Amino acid sequence: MIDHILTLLIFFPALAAMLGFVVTKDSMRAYGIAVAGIEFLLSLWLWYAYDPMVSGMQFMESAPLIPAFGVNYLLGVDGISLFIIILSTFFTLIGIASLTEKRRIKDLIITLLFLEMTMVGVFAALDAIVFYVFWELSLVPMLYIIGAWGGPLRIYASVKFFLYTFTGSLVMLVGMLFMAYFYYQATGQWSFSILEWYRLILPENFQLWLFVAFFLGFAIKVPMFPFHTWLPYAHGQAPTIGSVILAAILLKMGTYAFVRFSLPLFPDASVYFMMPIAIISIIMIVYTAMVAYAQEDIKQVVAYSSISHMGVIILGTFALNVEGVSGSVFLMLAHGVVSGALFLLVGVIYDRRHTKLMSEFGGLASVMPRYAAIFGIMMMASVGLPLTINFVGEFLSLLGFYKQSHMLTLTAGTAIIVGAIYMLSAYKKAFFGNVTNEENKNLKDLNKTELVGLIPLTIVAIWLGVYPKPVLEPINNSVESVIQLMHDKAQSEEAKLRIPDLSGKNGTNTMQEAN
Amino acid sequence: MAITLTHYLVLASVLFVIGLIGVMRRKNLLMLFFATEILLNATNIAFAAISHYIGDLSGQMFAFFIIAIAASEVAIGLGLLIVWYKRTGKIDLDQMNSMRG
Amino acid sequence: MFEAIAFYLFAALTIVMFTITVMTSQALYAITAMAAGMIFISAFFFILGADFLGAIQIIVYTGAVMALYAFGMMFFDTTRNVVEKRTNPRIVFVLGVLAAVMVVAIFVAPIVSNNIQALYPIQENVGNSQAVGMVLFTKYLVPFELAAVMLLVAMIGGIVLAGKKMDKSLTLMKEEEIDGLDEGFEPEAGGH
Amino acid sequence: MELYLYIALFAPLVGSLYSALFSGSPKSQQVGIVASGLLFTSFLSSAILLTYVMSGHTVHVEMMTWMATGDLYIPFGFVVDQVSVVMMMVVTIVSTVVHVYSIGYMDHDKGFNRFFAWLSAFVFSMMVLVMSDNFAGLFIGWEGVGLCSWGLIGFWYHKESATWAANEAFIMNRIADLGMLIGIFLIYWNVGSLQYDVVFAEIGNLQPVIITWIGIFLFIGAMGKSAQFPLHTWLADAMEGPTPVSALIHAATMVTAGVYLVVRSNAIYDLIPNVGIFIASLGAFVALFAASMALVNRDMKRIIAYSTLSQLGYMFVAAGLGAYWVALFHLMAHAFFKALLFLGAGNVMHAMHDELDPFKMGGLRKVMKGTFVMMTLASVALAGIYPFAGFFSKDLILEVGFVEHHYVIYTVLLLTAGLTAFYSFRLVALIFHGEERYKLFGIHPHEAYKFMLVAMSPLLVLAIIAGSFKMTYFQLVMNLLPATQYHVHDQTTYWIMTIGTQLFVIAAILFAYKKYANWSNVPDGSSAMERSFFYKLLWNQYYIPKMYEEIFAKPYAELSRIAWKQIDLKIVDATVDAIANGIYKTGENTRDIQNGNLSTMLRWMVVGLVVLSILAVAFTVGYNAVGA
Repeated sequence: MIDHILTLLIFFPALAAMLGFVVTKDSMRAYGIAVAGIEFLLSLWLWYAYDPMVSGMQFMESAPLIPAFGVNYLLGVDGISLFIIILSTFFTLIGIASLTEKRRIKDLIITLLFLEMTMVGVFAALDAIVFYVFWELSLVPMLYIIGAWGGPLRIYASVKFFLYTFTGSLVMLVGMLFMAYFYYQATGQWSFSILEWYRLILPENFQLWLFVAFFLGFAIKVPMFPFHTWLPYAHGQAPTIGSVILAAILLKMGTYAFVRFSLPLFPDASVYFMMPIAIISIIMIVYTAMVAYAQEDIKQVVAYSSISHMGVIILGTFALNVEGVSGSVFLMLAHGVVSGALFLLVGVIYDRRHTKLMSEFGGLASVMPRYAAIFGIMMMASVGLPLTINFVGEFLSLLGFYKQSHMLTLTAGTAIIVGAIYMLSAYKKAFFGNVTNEENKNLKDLNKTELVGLIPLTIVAIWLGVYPKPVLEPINNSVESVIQLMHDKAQSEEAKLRIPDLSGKNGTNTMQEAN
Repeated sequence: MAITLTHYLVLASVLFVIGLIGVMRRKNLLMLFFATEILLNATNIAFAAISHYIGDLSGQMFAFFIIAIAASEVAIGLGLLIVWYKRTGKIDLDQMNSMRG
Repeated sequence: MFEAIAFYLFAALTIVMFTITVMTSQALYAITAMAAGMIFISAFFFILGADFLGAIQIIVYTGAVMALYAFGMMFFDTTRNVVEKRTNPRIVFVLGVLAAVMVVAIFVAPIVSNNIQALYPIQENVGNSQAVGMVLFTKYLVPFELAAVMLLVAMIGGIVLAGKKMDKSLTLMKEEEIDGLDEGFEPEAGGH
Repeated sequence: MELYLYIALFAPLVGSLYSALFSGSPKSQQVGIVASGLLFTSFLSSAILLTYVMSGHTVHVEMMTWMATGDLYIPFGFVVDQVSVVMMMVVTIVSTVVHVYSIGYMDHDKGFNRFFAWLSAFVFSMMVLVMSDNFAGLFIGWEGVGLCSWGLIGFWYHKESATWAANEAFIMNRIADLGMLIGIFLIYWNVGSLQYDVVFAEIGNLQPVIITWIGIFLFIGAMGKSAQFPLHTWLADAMEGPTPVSALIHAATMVTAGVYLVVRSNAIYDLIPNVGIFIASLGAFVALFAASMALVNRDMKRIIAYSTLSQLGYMFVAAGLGAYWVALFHLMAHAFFKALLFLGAGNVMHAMHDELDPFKMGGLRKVMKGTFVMMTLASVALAGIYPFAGFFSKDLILEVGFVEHHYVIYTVLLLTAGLTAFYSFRLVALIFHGEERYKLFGIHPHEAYKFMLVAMSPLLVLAIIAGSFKMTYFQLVMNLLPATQYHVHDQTTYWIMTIGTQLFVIAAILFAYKKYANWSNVPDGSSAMERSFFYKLLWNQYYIPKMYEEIFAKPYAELSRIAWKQIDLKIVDATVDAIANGIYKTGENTRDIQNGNLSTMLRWMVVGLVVLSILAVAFTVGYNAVGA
């Protein structure tokens, strides 16, 4: 079973979802929780069986799909993808367990399980075509969730979401086909295996073009400035569960793909584009933080804060050293946990009042103390206080990029200031002061269903902030091999200089050995 | 002066143009069918000529299959045409606009 | 010399015949001209040494296809002049010529650059029919069989389509009655 | 000894978590008692560690790994050495007192349990800050105290001013924290480690310019926490929090963290005397600047806050001039008497039903004898009268300035000492002497609970006798800090200086008494002095808060609004929508092609054919041209 655990992880939810059609409506929730729970346990088992000392791919599975063109059903996880997979299963479980949606719950849970399949598939795929298929498939359930359970502008939002991301990924597909063609030219064989592609050393001008093609697809997904405007709409219209999954997992596909594709495939191009991308990230960080500050709707604050944090992740990724990339991978998890929790929290208040405008609230701290406490913890995590999960990632990302550019890091570091500004002022508006609105006087504090979702997230947010080692160590090992690979492949002088050489370090395996 | 491949190709394209003009000009469906036959025949000539001048039988093979396709097309097309005519009493192209998008 | 004379003669004839086909407003003229044109085309095949193809051309086109058209025409009112609305004949002509030039260019280019190799060279010692048969039943066996099946299907399809309710004149019936005859019979075909 | 270290460190955390458990439930006295008891345990452990350290040992433990990636390795490591143990003693003593005091002070507050959760959490963060053996650990504590300060300033969250002040404090500290973070990055990339011992051992090998930058950035961090100009405005506003909080956080411990950082990094600052001079100058400036604002203020707590700011300036002067042990000594002495002063002010506030204007008080010594004595003695200590604690620490700083030949700094500090004495006794005189103006407002003051006064007494004792520890203390810290003795070599000069300073200060006190002891009315802004330019300038805190509001806060809000409404919605989003609309419109317009007329379609088909073949030809020609 361990040999096919990834296949199991991917297709178990899909299978269960199909069986879900015959489950009665009343028992659907229990069924959903059970399936997601089993899936989560399976992913935990994956972690248990994972050897943190090995930096390469593990649990590899391979089966030919289109042998003539080298398309294989190739799966595997390393330290970078392992935890995002666990995060996906974790959030599906949390999402279903704390589901408060009443309308068509059966369809919703089935959709969520399908979504889970695509998410795990994206992060486990090692073949570009398989990756692409899951990448695109993930759009469908999300689109359905926004379109069917969303707010009044849901059609506009979902069409926007779809067109944006789809356009981006088409360009990415073209990039992939070209990549495969170059591989064919170089070796005389077709292959879409990412691991095979890793071995290819492309001329620098090819790298630049391909990098841009891939970049577009990933950047829209992240979303990077100026392709970010779909996100606020999607979040604004999506139901709580949709926002949670979108923010926690789907956005991570873009940043994950940067680490998986862009860096190791195009080391020279990565160095070449490092500064422009860093500047875009800084614009993301500062600009969206300002936009977040101006928002009147608390959900939009969280949505824009997501974009701001994604900027830090991108910055860390393009630090191109172990500290920065590990930090950014860790920050992906951290941001998933924190923003997911924040969206859940916003959903709680929306369920009660059916409005998300901060001006409608005020003084919630005295009416809903438990809610205020958990919101406060998550807010502080989002602000990046030490000993919360976000700090580890942000600290490492910025630390890593400081090696590359002092001034840019100083500018990007304003993230910790502007982040505090919008978060604290939002918190102040919603939670502090006197209860002015009559309707808020009798709001109920968090109930059991909501706590089931929020307490594990709170625990994780603090646990990984205090003791990130079990997660950081496997990430670190895999990232080291990626960086070493990049250094070995780099051709230009500048790239050799910017990407550190780790070969002298003890216990570092290069990717070739690991495979 | 020997007849070269180019002569044949020019002839084929002249015929092809005649066919095309027919396709564009004709509104009567039956006449349209005639025009398509001309198009197919023009290509057949080109195939046979190329086959001859290059010394490869593949061209003729293609011509065979084209003839086979032409025959099937006529059979099905005429059948449809008759049904259509029986229902509407007309075979004028301009009146067939149920596919308006 | 003989070949050249034959070529130009038949070329002129074919062009004239086909032009009549395209231009005339009499359906009967058109079909007659086309049948003639088909026969003249077979002449080119004979000149080119593709005897078998020439024979097939005469048998299939002039024999079968034309006969089919002739039978088909019996259903329509062929004595009347075909009245057609003309729109922008110049565009039609320009497009036609352009297409022709391009087709020629595409065909000629690889031949001029001489980089085509014969996959199935014509063997000198065997007759054309024999050679065709050898290639047709070896390399092109599967397409050949497929073509056979296709013809069969087309034949059955033609019979079914044209032969359906031959005893009833659909033109005299109302729309609902027609629909009542057979639910599967293209309910949308009338165009509402 | 490790056990004691862990007890000292984690007892406050346990107290905090225990209190947090009850934070949702109504007030229960035991929460306060348990939290205070745990704090006392922490104090005892610290005392045991102190005796251990005094016998010449240090304790260094590494609890577990925190972050490790690449070459970066950051453990949770704690060190109890001569410097940190002093800080631990200060923190635990003051916080134990404040905890016990708070049981009385917060008696009627609904958030009693929540208060202790925050307060103990603060102590824990502070302990992490002082005990950490690396810069990252320091940063944890640094941010932790910032968080607790936020929670405690905004403790009465229904008050708009309180939550505003809390956010202001947090955000201003964040600005400084960025500087500190950059400093940490610089250290890491140049030294390769964040452990104090490694960094201080290697720092000498770096280029001077890098050391300078490290020093500057770390000091920016210190400026925020210690509210140095220009990041000082938050401290006065932070007085919105409950008074015990002001005593513990905004007088005794957190605000001195900046000084602690500079003292701790003495190995760095020793190498960059220029930055040191800058620190000292800024300190002297802030000392005078803050004291001047305290002169006219009519808010009891703000006056004490400005006095704190002023004293922090003194500490930075000492630290900047390389007299680290003097800075630390003043930090310690100041913690005792300033906490005492704040707690006394808390008593007064309680008595006066949260009235803060000393002009509305007067004559309180009759009803609040204990508080009167304590506040007076604390003020004497603050003014630096022999033999109170302030004399030993503050006059030492003056001597340092003199000995190091920074006469400008010396003069400024001397002047500030006079101002300090004046405003301190202005406050005392207005509150405790003169007519009982409070009667006009119908207030019936009463003395605080006995146990609160008892709780304050250790601070009183320490405020009086702390000076006598000077030599013991010096012996202790000279193991770690540069052991320079600052003596004016000429005996005559020394005596003239000391006695002169004393006389100057006493004169200032007497002047304050003369002017304010018999004050009879409540000023309403009509007197000539109140209308003078300088009074207005000082009253409005040099218009700095207003300036910040106008220069930073408002434009930022406006810019944010523009960024959202104009740029994000009108430019970025609209561009995308325009593209989408363009495509949609094209589709609408070309819909006619699909008019269902087969003839037209055929024509289009031919057009397509032509276009395709043109493309084919063009590409072939192009390809051949390139190929050839």
